[in-house]
Amino acid sequence: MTTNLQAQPEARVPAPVHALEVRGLVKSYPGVKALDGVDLVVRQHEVLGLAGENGAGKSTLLKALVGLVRPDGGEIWVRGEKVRLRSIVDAADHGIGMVFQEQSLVPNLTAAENIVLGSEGPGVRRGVYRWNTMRRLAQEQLDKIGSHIDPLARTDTLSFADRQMVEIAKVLRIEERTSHPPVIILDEPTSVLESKEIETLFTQVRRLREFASVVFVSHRLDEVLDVCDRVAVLRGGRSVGEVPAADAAPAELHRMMIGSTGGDDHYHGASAAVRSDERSDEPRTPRLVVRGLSGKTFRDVDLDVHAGEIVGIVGVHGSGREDVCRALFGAEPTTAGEVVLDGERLDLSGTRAACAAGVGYVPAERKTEGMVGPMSVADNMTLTKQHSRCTGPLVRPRKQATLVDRWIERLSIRTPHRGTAIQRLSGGNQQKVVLARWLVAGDVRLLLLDHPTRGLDVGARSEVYRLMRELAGSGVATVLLADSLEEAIGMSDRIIVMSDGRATTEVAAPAGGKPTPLDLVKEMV
Amino acid sequence: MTSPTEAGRGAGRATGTEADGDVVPAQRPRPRRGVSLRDAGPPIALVVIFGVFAVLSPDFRTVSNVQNVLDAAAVLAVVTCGISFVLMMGSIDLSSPGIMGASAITVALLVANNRNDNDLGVLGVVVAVLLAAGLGCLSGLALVVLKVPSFMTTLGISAVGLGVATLMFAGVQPNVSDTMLQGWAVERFLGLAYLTWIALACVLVGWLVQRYSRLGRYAFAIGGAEEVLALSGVKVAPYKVAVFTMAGAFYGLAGVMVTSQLGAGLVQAGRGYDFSAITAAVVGGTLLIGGRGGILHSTVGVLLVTVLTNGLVQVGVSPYWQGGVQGLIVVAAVAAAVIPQRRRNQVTK
Amino acid sequence: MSTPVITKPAADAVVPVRPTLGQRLTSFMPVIALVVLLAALTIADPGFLTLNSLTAAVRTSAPLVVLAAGATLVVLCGGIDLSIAALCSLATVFFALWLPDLGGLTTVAVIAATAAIGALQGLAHVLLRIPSFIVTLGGMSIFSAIALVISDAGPIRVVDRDVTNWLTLYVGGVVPMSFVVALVVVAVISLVLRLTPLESWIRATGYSESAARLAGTPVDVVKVAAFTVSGACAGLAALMLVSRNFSGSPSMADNLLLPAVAAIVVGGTAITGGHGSLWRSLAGALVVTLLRVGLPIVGVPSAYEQILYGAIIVAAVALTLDRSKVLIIK
Amino acid sequence: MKFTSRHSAARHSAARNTAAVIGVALAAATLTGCTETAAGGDDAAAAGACEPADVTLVGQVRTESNPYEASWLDGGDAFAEQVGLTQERLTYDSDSTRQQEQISQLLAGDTECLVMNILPNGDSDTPPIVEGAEAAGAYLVTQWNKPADLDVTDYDSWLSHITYDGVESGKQIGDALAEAIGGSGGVVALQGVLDTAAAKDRFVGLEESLAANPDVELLDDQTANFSRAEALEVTKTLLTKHGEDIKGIWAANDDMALGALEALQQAGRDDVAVVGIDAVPDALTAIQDGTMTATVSSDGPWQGGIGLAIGYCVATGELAVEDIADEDRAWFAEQFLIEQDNVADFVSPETSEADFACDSLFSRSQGSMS
Repeated sequence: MTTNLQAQPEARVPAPVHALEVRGLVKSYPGVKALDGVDLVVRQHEVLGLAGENGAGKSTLLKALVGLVRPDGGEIWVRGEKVRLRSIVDAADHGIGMVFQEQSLVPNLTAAENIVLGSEGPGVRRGVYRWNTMRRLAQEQLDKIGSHIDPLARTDTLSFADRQMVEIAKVLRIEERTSHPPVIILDEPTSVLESKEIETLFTQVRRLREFASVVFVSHRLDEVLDVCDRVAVLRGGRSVGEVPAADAAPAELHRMMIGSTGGDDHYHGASAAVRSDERSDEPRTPRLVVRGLSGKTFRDVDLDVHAGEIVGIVGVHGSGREDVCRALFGAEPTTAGEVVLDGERLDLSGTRAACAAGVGYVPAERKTEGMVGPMSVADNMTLTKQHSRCTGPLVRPRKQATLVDRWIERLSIRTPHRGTAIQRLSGGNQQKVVLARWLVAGDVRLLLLDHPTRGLDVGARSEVYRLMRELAGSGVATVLLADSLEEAIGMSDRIIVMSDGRATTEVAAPAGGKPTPLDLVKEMV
Repeated sequence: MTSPTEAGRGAGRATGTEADGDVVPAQRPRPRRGVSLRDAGPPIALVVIFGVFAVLSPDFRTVSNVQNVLDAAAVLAVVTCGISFVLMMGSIDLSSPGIMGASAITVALLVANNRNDNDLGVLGVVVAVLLAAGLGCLSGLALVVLKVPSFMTTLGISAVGLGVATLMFAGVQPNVSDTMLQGWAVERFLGLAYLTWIALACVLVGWLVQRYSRLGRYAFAIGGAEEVLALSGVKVAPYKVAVFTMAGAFYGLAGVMVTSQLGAGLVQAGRGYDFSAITAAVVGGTLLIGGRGGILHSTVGVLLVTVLTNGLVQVGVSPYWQGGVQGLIVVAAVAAAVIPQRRRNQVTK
Repeated sequence: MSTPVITKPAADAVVPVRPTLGQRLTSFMPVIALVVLLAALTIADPGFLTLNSLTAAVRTSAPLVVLAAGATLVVLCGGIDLSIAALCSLATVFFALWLPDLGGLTTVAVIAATAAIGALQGLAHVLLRIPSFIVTLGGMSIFSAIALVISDAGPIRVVDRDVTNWLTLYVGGVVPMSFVVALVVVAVISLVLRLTPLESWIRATGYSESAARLAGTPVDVVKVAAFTVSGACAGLAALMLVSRNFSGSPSMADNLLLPAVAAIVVGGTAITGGHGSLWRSLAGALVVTLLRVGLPIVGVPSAYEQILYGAIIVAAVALTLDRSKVLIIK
Repeated sequence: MKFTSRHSAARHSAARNTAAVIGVALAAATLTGCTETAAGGDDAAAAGACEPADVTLVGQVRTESNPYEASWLDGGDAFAEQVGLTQERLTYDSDSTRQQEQISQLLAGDTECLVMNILPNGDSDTPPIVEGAEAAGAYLVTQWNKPADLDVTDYDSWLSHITYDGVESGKQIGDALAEAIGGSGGVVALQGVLDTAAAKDRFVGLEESLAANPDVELLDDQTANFSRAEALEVTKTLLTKHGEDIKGIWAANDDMALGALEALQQAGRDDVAVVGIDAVPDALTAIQDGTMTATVSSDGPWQGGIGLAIGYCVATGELAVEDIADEDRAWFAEQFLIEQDNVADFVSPETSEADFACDSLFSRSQGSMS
């Protein structure tokens, strides 16, 4: 329990009063030491970036800062005062608030109610709502960040970016509880935003700096460097260093995070199939041919994907690219159009037909759509291709065990055992299991990847990238909806730009001839 | 339109977007306040069904029958007021038969009656409602403390309530001789029995609670996203207990109303009200998953169910078929509400 | 009889975490609850724990076990079937009406009919996307109405007892045949689930329907199948009731609905779906039966019996529910 | 059990266990063969040599929350006290299944000196009860409900079936109603649970009465299942439907009559005559007050005692089954029409110890059921 850091004299009061200081924070879970003596300083009016791989202890640290986790040891100081945070309300009283990674708004309440939720103040008098006061309170918060949302709109009718604004407005309510500038923690605020929305968010973060301190957590190192003043890096539950953002490069941060010079080189390969294709001049029939596909949110989409090719689809929020992807898997109804896979018409009536035809789909919402959390790794992996573990109609446990163990080894999935519930694995390993689901039978011909690296850390990302390349190399046609433009550019052989439900442009992106993000953005808007 | 494949072959650049004429607007949610179109379904159905019966049966369209329908809806409306809040939270409540039985016997024994010398009048009603609220509170406590699903806690409390009622019943029917309580069922104001006005008052109170009280709004929010409330520093448990307590109080009042109608305290005062209240709430548009609907929705549902029951008798449908027709209409009503918003890959539990 | 063992595979190979004592206990809780209840009844009335008495209790429990077993499948898929009892009543009427014409085939015909009706409900649920609670609530009233009409609202005597007589026999002179049949039903369904992909499909559907669908699981087929089996079980339970009461009646099984649901939940199956098993429901059904018939027989007065029943089922669920599998309790 | 054993192993072994259970069950079935009964329980019934102290007395009715049935159980208690025993009070909440379950559980215990006084929920519930008692050798008296073709004399343990002549009572109150409305006008009937002999017979009685009073017209008949609350709702609807045409309400029991009275009061009608059956205290009060016209006595406390008394006398050997005359195996008990002029005599029903003496058990018989 005791760490060398904790042994420091307690009475020492820091000379410059920091907005927040963490000393030697320790937290253990059964079998895991999540925090192993973390030190962190947040200065007044600065934006501090917090970087670290999954499992580095970021989320435990953040939870400790807002009172959701009780540390086993160490101290938290707020403005030179040692505090003990027992609950989220406690933290708010000390001026610490957090915007959670998964949005924490009640969808069926109004924006105003969400903003004041839990600290209604004069908005509720003796349990009775005073709607006018409440709207005024909410409006004040929204004004602070310059948002023009109707406070009485139901939250589930707002766009994602607007909800993010509501979320920030809500966190800023903690100002009412304390006379000091608050500390605002933003946990992965950009992971599901499109680039335009991210810009708006960054503008708001810079505004926040004028009256608050901000802790900004993101997996996208370029973002962290872009918006932050300083970046602190965690590794294995310890603080491993800090750098001023101005001097740092993503590669350097990355090195600190994984403890060695990892490469960003995974972007720069190209699938073997395409290279060989470019050498031969003969026109090939594409593996996937989509003609005039229309649905609720997209129209007249044409798309060709060759065997062994990775085609990225980019577009802003609302471009309809996710729905195209789901439609190809039979999970979204279509109104017109034809899809041909290897010369045979693809049945789009349901997911079963798509699976049977050798189409695989990795959904963006891994936790709710990608995996069945309480079920084992083995059962998740064999969920789709049941015949791979059966003889006739009967399940053969031994057959399943052999198969699953082979794939666990092949994809180097880090799991204690194939029988472990998948929800106990780290995000990257979960994603690998989800991918493996389509591979176990060896019959997948088209893979649709919807944000396959969302929420994964750098290391896990590289592994997923490597896997994608390998699959493409073996002839699988891949459609990729990437997490970022860089990812799309780096991974794809060709990029389709979608805008307002149509495929508007196609950009070739062969190895050595990659377009720049700016090229794409021009086409997207 | 140029095939994207060809377009992309030549250069890394686009051949341009020519689709500027009729761009499909992306489906983006628009900020919205107030009533949605979906909420209009049940009231329309009510009007239609009322119209159909009015055409079919001359007895149905008389003023006295409309009064009769409203009077008949009174007890169910009060029960439904209570259950609506529970359903809004996404929980379920099967405790009304027991709680109503207990409160019916209690009130019959506390006001002027043939069993003892009590004559507490309104105070007796208050005590009965408080007892009912206490039983409701117990099911809420069992939910949040023992973490037992409300389905079971309320089922258990229902049995407990029936037991308590049977204990107090002690073999001799308590008959009410209290003039006030008897008057509620008999005396009329503006053509409607006092009980009906009480039910209307309950609906109003329920609506105010739902719209203007923290309890009501939080009940709504718990159905929407319980975990978010916790993250916002709201302790959910007390509100859950409070909602069950309030529901219990409504059932208690309903038990008193049944006692007033029957002139006697019956252990079976609440028999059947559990499922009919859920039916009414659901038909009115309150979803069982929580976070939707409300008191007004449920009240429309109550009227729908009552009109249906009454109308079927009036047009001469065999009493055996009546339950079946009601069942069909419930399924149809929900289907009509659900089908327009069907999605692929939709989760239906 | 094997007890339900929910194996929790060790957590982390890096740091192996063994199931705690509490977790081990949770998986045995239904059986523990059963034993405790039996002990309590025996203390209240030492005459209760006799072979005869236990034989009668398991015989009584048979229809409830079968009903609960069928409905457990629906619950595991994340739905609920409120129509089982009404369907069972309807089936007793079918049986009584058809017996004179169909003779020995009646059994098959009734079970086929209830299975078809169950499938119909499943289809309505899946195709119209109506919540199962509503579909089966509607079904409950519709089946009752049909039963009332075709039986003219009264019971129908079953004079020819040859067809149902086998259910009243005793295996080895001790174990009632109806209970053996109930055990076989539970065992066969459990076995089929375990040996085929069905178990994965059902659990995936129950835990996370959208994930299951996107993994290509035949969610709709699985659900319809669950409702079909639930319907067939209602038919079989009807057969057991007829063999006991020598008549069919439009309300014969109506009062078994809440006990059946209670049996499922008392067994520790999560009402939200995914987690649970038929063996648990078997234990739950025995607990509920002991409460229903045991309490009055050992001399608990009627009023206290109801209070105890209410308190005990809540307590039993509090014991058996594995809260680590269910995140939010509604 | 190996808890650390991983998933597939556990799956495997569980499957094996399951298979084992089926195997054992089937093997047991084939090897030992199937027998008709569980062990024990086929002692001769008619012997009747129990020590009085060994006799177990059981009274079973639908629910204690109904005054008539509660008074039945109280009557049973009174008899039990008279012979120095206690009665086990059972109720089954009007649930046929539960009644069967309780009885089969009861019969699984010590049945040698068991005496049961049972109110079957409906006609169809009687055969299984009778056969269970016969197989177990328990002394059984049933009341009210019995299928007509089930003959008590075919059984040894089923000592007697007691009921009131429903046709007679239905006719008596029908006539009283006709008289009260002046011999002509419209009436409606509230029927009981349709699956009971009582409800059917009483309605037959009403039809006989209607035949004798041709000017009385039956406007409508609906079932309210012997329930006060249901009667209230049904009557309300009937009042709207038929309005002023209704001059009288015939109810198959007093509870429904009382519900109808409430409905009339709420509708502001005091010109409608109401009749019922059972003579529950509230109905007697109503007759005294003049709001209700007539009822027919059924004596709950006596019924609760007499069933136990018959069984007790046989069990202790004071009376042999063979000695009970065939006409006393299934018989109608004495009943009276109660109207305002004679209501005072029935306000507090009394049972005397003499009613239950072994030599005068059948003194209230009005003849055999035929």
